[in-house]
Amino acid sequence: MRTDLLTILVPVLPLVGAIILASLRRKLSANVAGGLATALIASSFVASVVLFMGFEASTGGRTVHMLDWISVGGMDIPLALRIDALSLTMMLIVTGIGSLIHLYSIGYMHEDERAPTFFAQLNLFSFAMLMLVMGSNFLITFIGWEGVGLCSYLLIGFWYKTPEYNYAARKAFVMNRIGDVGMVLAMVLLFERFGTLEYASIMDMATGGMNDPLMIAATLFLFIGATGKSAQLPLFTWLPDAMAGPTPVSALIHAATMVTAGIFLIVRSSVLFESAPFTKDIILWIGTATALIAASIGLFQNDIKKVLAYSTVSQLGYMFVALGMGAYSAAMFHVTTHAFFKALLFLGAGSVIHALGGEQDIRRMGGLKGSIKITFITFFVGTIAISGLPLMSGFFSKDLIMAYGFQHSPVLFGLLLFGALLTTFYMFRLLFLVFYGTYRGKAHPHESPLTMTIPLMVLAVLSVIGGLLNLPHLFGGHEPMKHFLETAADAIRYEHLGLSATTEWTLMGITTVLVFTTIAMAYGRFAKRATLEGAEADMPFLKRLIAQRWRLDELYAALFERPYGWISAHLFTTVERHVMVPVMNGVGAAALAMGGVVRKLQTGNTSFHLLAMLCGMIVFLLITLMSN
Amino acid sequence: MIVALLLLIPFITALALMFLRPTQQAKNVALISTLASLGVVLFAWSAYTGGTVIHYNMDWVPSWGLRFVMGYDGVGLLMLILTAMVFPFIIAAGYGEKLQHPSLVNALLLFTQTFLFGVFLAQNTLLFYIFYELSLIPVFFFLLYWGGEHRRAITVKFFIYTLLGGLSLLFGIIYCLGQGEGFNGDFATIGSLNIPTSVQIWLFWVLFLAFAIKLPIFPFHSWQPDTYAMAPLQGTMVLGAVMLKMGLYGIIKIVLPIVPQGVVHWQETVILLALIGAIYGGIIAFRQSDLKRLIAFSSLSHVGLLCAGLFAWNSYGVSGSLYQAFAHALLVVCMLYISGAMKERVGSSEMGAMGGLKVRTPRLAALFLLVLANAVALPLTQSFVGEWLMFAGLWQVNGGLALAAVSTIVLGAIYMLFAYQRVMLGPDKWALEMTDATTRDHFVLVPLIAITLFLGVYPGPILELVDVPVQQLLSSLSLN
Amino acid sequence: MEQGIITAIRVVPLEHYLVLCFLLFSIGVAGVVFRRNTIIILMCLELMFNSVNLLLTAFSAYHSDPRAQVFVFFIMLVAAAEVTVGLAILVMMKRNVDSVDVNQLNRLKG
Amino acid sequence: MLALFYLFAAISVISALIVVSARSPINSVIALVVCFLSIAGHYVLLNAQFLAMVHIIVYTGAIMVLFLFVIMLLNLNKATEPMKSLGTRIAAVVAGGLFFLTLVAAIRHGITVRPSNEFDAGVGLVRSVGMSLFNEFLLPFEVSSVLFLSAMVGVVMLGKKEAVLAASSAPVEPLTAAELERRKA
Repeated sequence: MRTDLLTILVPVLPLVGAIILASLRRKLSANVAGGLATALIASSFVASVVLFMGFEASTGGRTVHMLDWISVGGMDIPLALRIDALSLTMMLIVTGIGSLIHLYSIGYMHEDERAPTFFAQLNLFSFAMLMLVMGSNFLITFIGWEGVGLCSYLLIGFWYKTPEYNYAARKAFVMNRIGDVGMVLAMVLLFERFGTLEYASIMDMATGGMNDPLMIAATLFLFIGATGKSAQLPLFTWLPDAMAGPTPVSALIHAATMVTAGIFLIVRSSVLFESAPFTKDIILWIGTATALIAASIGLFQNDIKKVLAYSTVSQLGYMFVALGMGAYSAAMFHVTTHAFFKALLFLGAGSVIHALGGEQDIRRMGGLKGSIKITFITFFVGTIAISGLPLMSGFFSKDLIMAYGFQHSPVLFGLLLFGALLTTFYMFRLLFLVFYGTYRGKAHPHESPLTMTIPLMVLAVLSVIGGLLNLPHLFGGHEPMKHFLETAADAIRYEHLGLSATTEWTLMGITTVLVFTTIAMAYGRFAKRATLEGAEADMPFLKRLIAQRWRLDELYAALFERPYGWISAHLFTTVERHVMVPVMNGVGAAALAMGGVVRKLQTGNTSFHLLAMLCGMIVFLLITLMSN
Repeated sequence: MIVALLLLIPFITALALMFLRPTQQAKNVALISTLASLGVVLFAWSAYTGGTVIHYNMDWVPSWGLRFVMGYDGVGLLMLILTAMVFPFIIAAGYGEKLQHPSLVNALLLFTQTFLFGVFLAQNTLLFYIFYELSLIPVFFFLLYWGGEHRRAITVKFFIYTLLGGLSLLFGIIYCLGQGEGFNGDFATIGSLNIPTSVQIWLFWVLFLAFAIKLPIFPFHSWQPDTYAMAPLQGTMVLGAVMLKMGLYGIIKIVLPIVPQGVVHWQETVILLALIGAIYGGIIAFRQSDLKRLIAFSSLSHVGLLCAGLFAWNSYGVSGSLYQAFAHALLVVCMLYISGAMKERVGSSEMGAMGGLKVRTPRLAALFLLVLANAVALPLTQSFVGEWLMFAGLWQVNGGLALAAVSTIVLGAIYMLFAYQRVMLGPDKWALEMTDATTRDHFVLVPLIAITLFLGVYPGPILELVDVPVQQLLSSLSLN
Repeated sequence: MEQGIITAIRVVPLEHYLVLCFLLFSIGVAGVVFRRNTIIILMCLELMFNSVNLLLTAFSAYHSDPRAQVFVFFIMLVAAAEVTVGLAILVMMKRNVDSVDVNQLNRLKG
Repeated sequence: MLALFYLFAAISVISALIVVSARSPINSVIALVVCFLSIAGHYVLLNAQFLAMVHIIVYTGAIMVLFLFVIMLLNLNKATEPMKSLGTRIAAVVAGGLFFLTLVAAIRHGITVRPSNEFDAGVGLVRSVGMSLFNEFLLPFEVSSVLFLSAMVGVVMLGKKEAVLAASSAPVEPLTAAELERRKA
């Protein structure tokens, strides 16, 4: 009973915070609001930790029933939460990193007059995200799924006075919604098939039957949902634009938590995916393509947050590759480590931006390592973590995926390795351009306050040691995370990395050597730079194409946005105005015309009317006569 | 007693307002009257235990065997709750309108309420028809005398078009009355009418046309945008929130029981038309510059979905549709109220003239956002429950149709967010001081939003109400 | 004499009365349509009234039911009222348009 | 007795035809009086003595005199009435004839009337009509007085209105020719 209450408190605390802050947003100061929000999410974290401590993995999991939600006909969907290894993992990430980012935001947002609103929305996001990961059935997850979408919309457009930000917010929401169509259809289909949406029941029933068309359809729809939320091809273009929001938002929503919802969902329904290898193949290749395309774009970005955004998309691609190969625990592992180091990087970037008074263009940075030391060190840690330098958290998680890739096919390994090198290159390019060389900007850099640097330091530590969570046998560990997650998702039990130790060492060796070479290359090109290459117009074609993000935004604009506006306008001016309305007017015109005909009979001549009446009487009499 | 009260409270108040003309107190009197009606309905709800409650059953036209039967079942009660619940807010919305002769305006609104109650209380087809057409009369005068630009032409168009449907319905009803032995149009015996399938196939359209125009379904919708845009705010609210629900109710109470085979025969056609309307309305709404016209097209979109869900004719579809009808009524009132509130402040409902209003009216913006969440059917709002049930119902009919239906959630997001952006967001360009949400705005919007959220989290009370009647209806259909 | 009258009821078949009344009625109807003088039209109306009265009386006599005759009495009352009003209208019409031609009254033209 | 019936019938039909066809309204009125007298004869034949008397008093005595008054008052006794077009007249005659034929055809096939078994020749006497009128139909009888009252008021109003109007526009002038034309148009 006590744990039930605790479970319910985990999502409810941030919700309460959101409601309080939203209603008192004009009375609270930024610091009080931030403190309250942080305290609440931190309490959630504490509750999660308590739950985690008290959790016995062997039981599989518990469902906490809160309320009957939709119950009609044969449908019975309760508002219920599920506590198992998977949701606990996500809860810890969400509340833990969430708390740090809340704390960070106190410093970052203290000058903004709408800080209380910001914290309310941040708390609301935490609530939605917790609902997403804790839901005991698809529909509860969908509550969170849409909730985080809404919060993402609100937070991207937080500075609503700038039209471009609003556009970015709208774009994010709409693209997410396109994915949601898939999600809804998947839920409808699963409900039709299983008569319930409870994860536990579906996973029990779904075993058997390979390549059932219905399952393929359901999993594909789920995957479409995941592509929207987790920014995969073809729906990833919203994520870089989403950097319009305040940086803590980018860190929390668009790096650490929300964007991993798609991966969470697929792991949640891993049993379904196991019975649909076709879908898994599609996931694999879309993940690979996303990882490479996003990484390539990252090479040429000049906005510090945009680089990180494309890096996020690319890393998410890696996670999908893992899912596509059925390496669910590897994906979750990467989700976790990525949450650490990407949150760190974003917060670091935020600290840089804060230090430079809002400057985001790396062409006007440089040489900052002296002036903002803590930021530099932590950012450096983040960079080496994401690049997968040995013994960093990113090293373990990414290598695990690449090892699975090699097992799948060496070509895939090659592609993944190439992607990893690209990652290393653009991350170090970023690092060198921002912190090395000479300062090219005008503002006076100053180190951020303690509320901002503490989260950085904590995250830096986590980025370093995060690998321990799932230390492979090769390094003397026994993959604790994998075994923990097994209790929640059966499919993980069947994951098996069948490579010999030699092969693994060799692969690691190759990777490490190449990564160091890449770093050296990047150092040579960027570390001493005082200026940066010129306009895009001077670049060769391919380079320009990549620098312009493969012109995907333009493509979508030409293919969808503008035609949609055109259709909308013309449906109204042409179809509605010239077809529908005239048809309706036709009814009136017909009535008028008929009236015009009948009107002529109304001569007003009394004797004519009398005669007509007489004729009518005769006719009626005759009819009566005939019918007798 | 309940029936008599529901009909008499608004009717007598309306008469009093009409003859006494208390200009100053008219709105207060009307508000008290609607609140009293709401109280009566809530009492009826609390006392309702299931089945059909008949309050009056007496001879009406003995030579034709017609009887005067008044009462309600779960579905009727839902509609009564809906009507009673939105009317106080509609009256309250009038406090901001500066219309001439407020006592007459409120009298007309209360007359409308009386007849709407009559529609949902009638348990006889002909009685239903009479109230159905009666309810049009006060609205007609309201639109004709208090409407905006081109009110005469648009009102007459609307009237002719709706009456055309009504005529067709009357013909159908009379045809049916002439058919069965001993059939007198009572809802209780309506299912016993055994009309040959070949007849049902054309009779379906005769009966359905009236409701298709009222709702409106796709090719019959073109009266709607102009009328919504032209009508005074309260008129649009009545039309959008309650009057179109009469169409839904009529389909359930009349079309389905009389021509079940016809319904089965035309099911996919109607769903298809409805969904075309839903998508068509959703697409057009995106580029509308007038907020009220946008709401009209969004309503077309929502209603298309409603009708599609209804015509799934399974328990999810019908329950969802009814639930959504309730949600839609609240939603329309909220949206229109906000458009009115914006017009009050900016002076026009053109969105081109707005923008950046959030700076001046942050509370109103927040309320708008909550309404928007309901409009795009975010989970934990009322609309989501309805839409989810409808999607589940439609899937059982046809996967492709379900896909089309689900795609409307994207269209909804596109036009609603764009509208929100055009009205509220963007740089502050307003030199003048503007009042933020007033007490009146709170009085209207906050309770409505609260109901919306409450019923989104806990839809049980409403779903329970419709569950049993819907099951009965569907089981009687499968018997045929 | 009384005896003779009573036998008359028996001697003359009811059909004769029917035909006679129809004939009178039809003449009245034709007259209404035929003439343009409003006063003649009014007279034709009286003729039609009387044909109906006669018919009612005939039925009354054959059925031995005095109530029909009461109705005839009432019809006479109504006819008297109608004639006064009708003639008043006629006078008005003469004053206003200086004619009793019914074709002058075409204000009902749609 | 049958002969008497035929005589009255012939008189009434011929006089009715004269009513319709006479050019001068005075002649029509005279013919109508004759027609009504013959109908009174029919009443006598049917032993409806009360009705016969009332008929003569009300119709011949009151109504027809009223007609005569009006004709004289308005000076209508000249045969100035323009005839209707030939087509209308033919149509009228044909329609009237058709109407008659239809009615006759109706009774040919439809109505069969048998005299009642309990034959009572005294129904038309004042006594029995009076009993019926003042027992069964007392209320309608009383109400009919209201009808008369209202008719009277109506007539007075109709007659008076013009006077009021005339009084308001001080010198009562006859309508000008142009005004007449306008009104006729």
